[in-house]
Amino acid sequence: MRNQQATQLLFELDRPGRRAHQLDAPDVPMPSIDALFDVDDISQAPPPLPQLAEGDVVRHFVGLSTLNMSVDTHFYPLGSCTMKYNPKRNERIASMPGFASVHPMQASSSVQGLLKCLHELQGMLAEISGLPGVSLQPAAGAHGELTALFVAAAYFQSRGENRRVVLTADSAHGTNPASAQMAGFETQTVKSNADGLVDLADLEAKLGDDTAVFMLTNPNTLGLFDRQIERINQLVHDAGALIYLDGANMNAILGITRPGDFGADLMHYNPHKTFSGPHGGGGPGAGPICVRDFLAPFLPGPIVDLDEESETFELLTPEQSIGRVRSFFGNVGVLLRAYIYIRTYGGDGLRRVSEDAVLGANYLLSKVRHILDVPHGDRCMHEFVASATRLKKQSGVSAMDLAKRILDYGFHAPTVYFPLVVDEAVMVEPTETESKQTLDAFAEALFRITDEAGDLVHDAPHSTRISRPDDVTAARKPILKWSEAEPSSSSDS
Amino acid sequence: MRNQQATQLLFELDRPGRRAHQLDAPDVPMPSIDALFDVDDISQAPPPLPQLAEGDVVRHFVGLSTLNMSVDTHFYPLGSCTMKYNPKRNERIASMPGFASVHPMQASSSVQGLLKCLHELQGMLAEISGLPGVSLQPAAGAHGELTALFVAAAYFQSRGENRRVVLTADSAHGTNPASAQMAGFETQTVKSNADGLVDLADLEAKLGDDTAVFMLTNPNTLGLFDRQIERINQLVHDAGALIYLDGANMNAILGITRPGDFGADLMHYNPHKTFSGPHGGGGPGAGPICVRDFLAPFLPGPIVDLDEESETFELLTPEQSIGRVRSFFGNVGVLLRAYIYIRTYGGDGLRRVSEDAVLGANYLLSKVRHILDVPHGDRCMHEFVASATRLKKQSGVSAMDLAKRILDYGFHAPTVYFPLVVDEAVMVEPTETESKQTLDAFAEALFRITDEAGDLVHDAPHSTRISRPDDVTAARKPILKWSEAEPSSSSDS
Amino acid sequence: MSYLFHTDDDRREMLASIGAGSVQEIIDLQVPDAVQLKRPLRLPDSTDELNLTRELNQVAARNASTATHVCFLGGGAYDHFIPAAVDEIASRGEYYTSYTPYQAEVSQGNLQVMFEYETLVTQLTGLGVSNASLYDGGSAATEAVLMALSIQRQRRKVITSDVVHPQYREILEVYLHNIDAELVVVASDADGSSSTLVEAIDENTACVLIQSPNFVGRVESVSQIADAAKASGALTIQCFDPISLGRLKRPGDMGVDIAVAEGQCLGNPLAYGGPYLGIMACRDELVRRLPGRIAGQTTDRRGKRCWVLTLQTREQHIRRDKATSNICSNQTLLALRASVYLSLLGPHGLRETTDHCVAKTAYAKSVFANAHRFEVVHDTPSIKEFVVRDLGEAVPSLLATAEENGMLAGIDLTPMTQQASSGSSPSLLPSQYQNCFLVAVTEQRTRSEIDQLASVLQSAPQLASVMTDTSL
Amino acid sequence: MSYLFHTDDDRREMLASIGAGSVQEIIDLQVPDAVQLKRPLRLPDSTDELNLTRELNQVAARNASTATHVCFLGGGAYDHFIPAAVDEIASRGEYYTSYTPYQAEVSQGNLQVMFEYETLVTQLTGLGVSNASLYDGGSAATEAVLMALSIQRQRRKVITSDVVHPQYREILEVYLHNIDAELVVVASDADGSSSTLVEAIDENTACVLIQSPNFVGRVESVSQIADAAKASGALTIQCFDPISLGRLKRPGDMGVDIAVAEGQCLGNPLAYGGPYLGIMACRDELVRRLPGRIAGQTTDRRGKRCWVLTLQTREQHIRRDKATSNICSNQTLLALRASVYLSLLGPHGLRETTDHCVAKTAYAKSVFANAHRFEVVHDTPSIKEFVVRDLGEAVPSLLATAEENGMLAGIDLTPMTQQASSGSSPSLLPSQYQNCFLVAVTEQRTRSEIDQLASVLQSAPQLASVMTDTSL
Ligand SMILES: Cc1ncc(COP(=O)(O)O)c(C=O)c1O
Ligand SMILES: Cc1ncc(COP(=O)(O)O)c(C=O)c1O
Repeated sequence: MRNQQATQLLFELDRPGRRAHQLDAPDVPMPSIDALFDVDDISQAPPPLPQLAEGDVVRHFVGLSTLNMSVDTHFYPLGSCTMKYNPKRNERIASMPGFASVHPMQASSSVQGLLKCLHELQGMLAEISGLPGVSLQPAAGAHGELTALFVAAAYFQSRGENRRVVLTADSAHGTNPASAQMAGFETQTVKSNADGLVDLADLEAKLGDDTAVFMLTNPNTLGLFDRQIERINQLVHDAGALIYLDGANMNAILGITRPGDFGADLMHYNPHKTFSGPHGGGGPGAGPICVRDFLAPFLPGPIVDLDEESETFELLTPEQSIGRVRSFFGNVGVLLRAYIYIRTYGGDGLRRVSEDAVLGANYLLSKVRHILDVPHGDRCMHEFVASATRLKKQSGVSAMDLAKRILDYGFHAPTVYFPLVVDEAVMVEPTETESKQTLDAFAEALFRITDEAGDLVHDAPHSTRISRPDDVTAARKPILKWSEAEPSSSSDS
Repeated sequence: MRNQQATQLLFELDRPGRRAHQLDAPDVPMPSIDALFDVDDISQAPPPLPQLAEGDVVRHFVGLSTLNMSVDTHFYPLGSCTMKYNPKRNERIASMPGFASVHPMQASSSVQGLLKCLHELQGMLAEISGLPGVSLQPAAGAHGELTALFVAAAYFQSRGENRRVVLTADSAHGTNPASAQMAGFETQTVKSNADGLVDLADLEAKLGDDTAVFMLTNPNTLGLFDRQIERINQLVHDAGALIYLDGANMNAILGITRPGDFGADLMHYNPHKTFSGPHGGGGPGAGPICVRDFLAPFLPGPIVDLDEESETFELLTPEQSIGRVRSFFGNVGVLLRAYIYIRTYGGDGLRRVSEDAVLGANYLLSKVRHILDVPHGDRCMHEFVASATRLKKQSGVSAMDLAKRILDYGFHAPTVYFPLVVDEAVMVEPTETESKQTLDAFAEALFRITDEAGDLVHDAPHSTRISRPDDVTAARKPILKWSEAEPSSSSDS
Repeated sequence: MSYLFHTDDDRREMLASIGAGSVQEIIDLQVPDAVQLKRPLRLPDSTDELNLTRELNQVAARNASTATHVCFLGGGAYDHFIPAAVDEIASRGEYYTSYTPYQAEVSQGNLQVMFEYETLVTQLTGLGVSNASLYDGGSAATEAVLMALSIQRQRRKVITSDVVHPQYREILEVYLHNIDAELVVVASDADGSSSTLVEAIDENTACVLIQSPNFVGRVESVSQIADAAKASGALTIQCFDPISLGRLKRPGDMGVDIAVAEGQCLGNPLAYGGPYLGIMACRDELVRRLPGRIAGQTTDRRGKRCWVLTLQTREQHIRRDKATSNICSNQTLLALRASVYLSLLGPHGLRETTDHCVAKTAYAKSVFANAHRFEVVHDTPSIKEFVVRDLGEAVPSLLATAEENGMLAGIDLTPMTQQASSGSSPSLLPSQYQNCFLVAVTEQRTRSEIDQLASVLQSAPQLASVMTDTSL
Repeated sequence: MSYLFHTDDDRREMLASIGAGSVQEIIDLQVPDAVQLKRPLRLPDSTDELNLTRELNQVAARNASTATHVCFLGGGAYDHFIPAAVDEIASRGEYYTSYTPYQAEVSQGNLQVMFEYETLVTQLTGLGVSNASLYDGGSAATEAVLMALSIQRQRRKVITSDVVHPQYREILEVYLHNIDAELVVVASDADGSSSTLVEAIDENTACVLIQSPNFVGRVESVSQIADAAKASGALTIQCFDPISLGRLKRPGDMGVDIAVAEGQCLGNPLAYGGPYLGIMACRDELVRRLPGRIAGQTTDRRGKRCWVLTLQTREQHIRRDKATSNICSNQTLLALRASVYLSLLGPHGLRETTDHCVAKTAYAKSVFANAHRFEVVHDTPSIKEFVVRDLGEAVPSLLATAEENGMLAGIDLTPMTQQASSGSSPSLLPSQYQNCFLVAVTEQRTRSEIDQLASVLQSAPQLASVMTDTSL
């Protein structure tokens, strides 16, 4: 029953002369463009965009949308991504014109309502992290990492310390070393031990005079809270370095423990994960950072400040600020959703969120460990990493095969092949907004798959429009845009 | 990849203790319900509604939506229903709080903006129909028919004429005779002739002293404009009766010919068809009626009137009004969309709409008549009716089979088995908002089907979640609600 | 142009395939020249999206609305909160741009929603079966009466009360006017009892139509009336308020045969009166006379559970003039919204909503009771609506003052006590409601809004001078 | 509670399956007691949907917005019209609640949209390849410079102009501060020519970053600069305005190597500065150094055309510290909106939009030119933005007066001429822009709004007395 025609490429639907958006004649005189502009600056024809009717456009994009799995339609246990329910009130409220139709260059006096929310959000993020200095500016988690590293660099420079190395964990997300490199640091990797935690000996060996920052993910990407945190804390700070906390996994510890309390000096949040700002098919996110008081003077501006006397909110840039890392204030739309989310739950509620996230993950773990190996024990925080190594040996079914086959059962796949420290990794994060019934059904599906014939699994998925695209050719002979020359689609049936 | 779990019945997802919408404690004292109300009036437990989380509800209803074909996703050539593109600006504008959040009991002075639109709409509908008296009150086409018949009855009563019969065409929609009966009339059927038009002899024979109204659909349900209209006009009016025009097919004649100009005395519009108010899965629609000046005093109230002096809009009920046929003003949300649509096109644009609707139908007819018999010629207005009779004889493929199989090709089916005057009727209305490519693809699919093996077609559709439901059992042993006793779903694969 | 698709090339190619020189040529073959319109329609020029959006935004801003005013208006339409999820779901194109599920295979979404809606309505009402929607509460009440008349072919009398929604009774009069039936409007008893009504029921009574809570916000003794009706072989029809059922007994639990309601309150926007949702449920045995579409469960050719439109022999497209009603397009999208709303609330959310209404209404009554100028007319408990008498005898100016202060304070009842209905009853409401207005307090209202309402009203200009407490 | 699912029964059953007595027990196993938070978080209490919606509705109403004020603000973010279809499509859950298409089979919607977006950007820019989005226009400009530096490993100088968006230059300074690169900000020529800039290009220049139309609304001689850059082996990076391309030459047609833009103008809400859309396109040969995700076409195992994320060896999740950028989450939803927007406009709609901006801006300039108090600083043509000098030397009070009259009149440039940037340049904007403000006029503005703006501004309090026309 799928409409294949409407979801051809836009460019194949193009029909010269068709129009959708049109403007009536302007209510002012239309000057001659040729007379007004230098002939060298203007082009005779407008860009060769496709020509479509409004009905084409709507049917096309509505049709395409149904080819996606999403949280609104599917269980989406994509580890490290916290694919929780995206509240509809967040969308409604953030779309109010008083929020969505405010220009970034308006005077602060004209956006007091908005600044009040953002100011409160700064305070909330400080309270949840236990770190008092907050910048809402970064556009995503990775951007937050980078910004915080700029802050760390400025801090050390201000002290005349030449610390050029950033340590990252081998289980860390790729953004950690990438951010360190972009911030001008050298990177070194600290190993994980057999328990999946920081290898303290290795950490100790690598810490030195030139260590600026140790980037720690805690709970880490294996879903484990590092019990050695106090020791790590001591080692890093004794070396005169700072601890950066990758806050991607904050959903596990809201109200349970605070980065600032367990030793982190800087951190970012991923509000699109922890605070339900939706993921938008890949973004937008936001990456607000929190830092200790002695680092706050280096934060990028603007920051929202409350002038207690006049009871007005103002934008400030700290004295020793690194400057700015993006245009305008930040990803306000995403931040507002985080604010609404935190207001919805309140403090007790947030703790409950984390408890239920931990409960759900451990429950699913208690089922999955009878199906797959889970190398790092039978307890976790908000997610866990299983391994398909044994399965692969026994029946040739890899983590990738599992991921592809589970799609046929109506579930999005877990993250696979990350973190790198687990072979054939299957990283499952159920979140707190999934029912026990859903978790049961997912475990049941996994179990059934391990019993299925190899071919069925290798060729999976079978229920999707396409199956097992050829990534190698895609990269070797990249086709990165439509062009008239490209062969057109073999039609679906 | 379908999520089967989320689209179980709501009641199967029920889990006692789950909550979605919750209210904080009220900011006033909570009285004791038991003390306040008579014990006989109150129940101990609230109604046994299902208990769900917000995420359950969203995933459930979003998931269900994808089981529908719709104009936003599919070509939907459902004859007689004018399934044209539903403009998104209509939705946006009609949802503005100044329109959508207005209480029906507000003083007229507080809704002048809205009344202005409705007043203009009255004028537009009068201009398009050529009939000056307008009531926006009826809730749908059928309701418009009924209301107009009440008006006709009141008119004849006011003249002391005892006319108790309403004539309807055998090709008419079922609502015509049903409305006549509800309005207290006796109904008689006028036959169609071999050309699919009104059998004049039969009409003449049935017209008499007791004839109140002849209900005419023109263009009729075969998509033909009755060339004999002038003669019909004369016959009916000579008999002292009125002509009612079923305006469901107005999409064919906007700006081309006007009911008031070709003899109609009363009519309804279906704004959800002609003026793109969406169909809402079955409704809401609206059924504004237009009548000649001498019938206007009997229209239901309220009607919007402009006090020229004070330049304010008021609600009036005509002196001899029949009364009212529903609560409050009418289906304002639908009427507003019609208003926006008419404003978007303007007069010339509306004529263009009809011309393109006629063009599209004739083009598709020019293709389909090589595939199926089209009993009533090779020209039509906005739709045409083919017949599968020959096909059925030759290969056992009925109109129903065709309709079911076309679904597999990604098209909604035409209307089948209506109008009743065509055997194995296949009634196709492409509308003006479909591209030539789409019409070509549809004709091509029809053609392919006539070539397919009988079994493939008889068992169709094959690409839908379910196929050929058992209507007979549904009616013989009706299961009209979920109950715990009913066997639960056999799960899909 | 606007939403059209065909380019000039398309048009040429299409005409060539048809074998016609122009569309006009096709039209000329069918539409006699004499009836063709030879001039352009006299309508405003076409307007682009930008200009129309801008213009209508300004027009919309000229209306008072719940976005600009605090709303205490009720009378059948209420300013209840609509959760965001309702809007988000109902704005999916697959719902709002599809039509009646004639092809079940590609309409399982709508059909399942209809089946769920019907089930939710039976859970709400305690009755056995529901249809898939009617136009609105008022026409649903009338359809219920017509249904009762068609079941009770030998009985021609319809009894109702003068505190059933006046508009509903107006509709009823129109529909009954042309058919063989007698409408009797019984005066309500001052003490809120139903003895006069009960006494009016006789052998010729087809049905009794009551509303509870009624138009003036009082809970009727439904069981008593239903018992009396049943005793003399008449059917009982109750107009109910869905939101009240978080606390009040369900129609089906009180012996009601047919229950109808205005479903606007269940997640549907006020929209100046429509589109709204006509809810109708009845006892199982009456299903074959139920008007409107019904979805039922069945299995497909592979034995899979699924849903279809059923019992269609009741309907106009099959039975034509023998149908139970002429309804075709109905209010499915609003039934969807109601289903989402009820799913979100569940039993506890519904009860909380009722309780908030009760609490805030009780508070509002106490505030009015304490204001010199006003009198709360009935001392019976309310779910969310009650009548206030303005001892200052200046309801219109009082409402105008409120409006200037950003409040829609209530519905002036005086005109209804004067307006002669076209039918049997002398006026739409009993004369005791002169100088009264109807106030509705939903869960959305706050204490401070209520306080402000009373204080603003208190200060409005008045005609009669108001006695002080002590002089009473 | 809120969005949680588990009932008490669920929790019990789940803990039993885990074999734990409580969640706290699971936590205690991992989180040392000493670092556990022993008190509740100090946050506002939880708030229900009704109250939060109501409260934030009131908070939102305290902000001036384009719904309450006529907006003449630009400076990188513009009040262009957003067709309703854009909102409707982007609010589909399948788009906004999905994530990066790691599983291509269940992400073909997003992947095809990305591929179409990339194609649209290449059509718009005339360049060979586009990525799937970056954070915003400013960070995209910086990423382009980093890309150029990584391509030109031997060249360390980055040249830009003092009329490139000041905020973009601020970002650039931060990013370049810690790496081995030199930023040179060249003063713009008063006559709008580019000779000073061209002269600054040398053998050590990795790239030239220009903006056209630039921050003060002038069209730069892009071809000339690009030719000069190419001649000395440097790359040219242009920040462009997508809306201008209905008329202006495309970057790729003028020899630009990397084009970047703020894509907010393409159907994305103003939202006080974000989320916005960083657009980046480059010549084909540079693709392996392009930052950000890229979707490419391939075939599946049955030979069917499909789309995947490709060239991932550029990215952080594969290459870690060797990646072209650290970007992970990007701005896909905004790229979707831009794609819908461009599909709706097409070439003719884009040209009409450009033309409306040009016409209304020209009209606004003429109105300001005729007002005694003002001077239009540059006599070069504008697409939609220009600088006005207030001879009354009272820009702040003038903007405040406008705001009181419901207008956001422009951006005060004086602070930028004073504010020392932390880097090499003495101030963010040349001193000639003191007492000036930047005015943007989109297709949404009307003649009467423009007239009103000028007349309101004319009447605002002033510091310097303004000479009359004759005294000039
Ligand atoms: C552990 C971890 N760190 C950092 C990031 C980067 O965050 P973002 O995608 O918001 O840039 C992610 C996101 O996937 C992550 O999972
Ligand atoms: C010819 C005709 N007349 C009347 C109607 C009834 O209109 P409505 O469904 O709006 O009540 C229809 C609707 O399908 C129709 O096609």
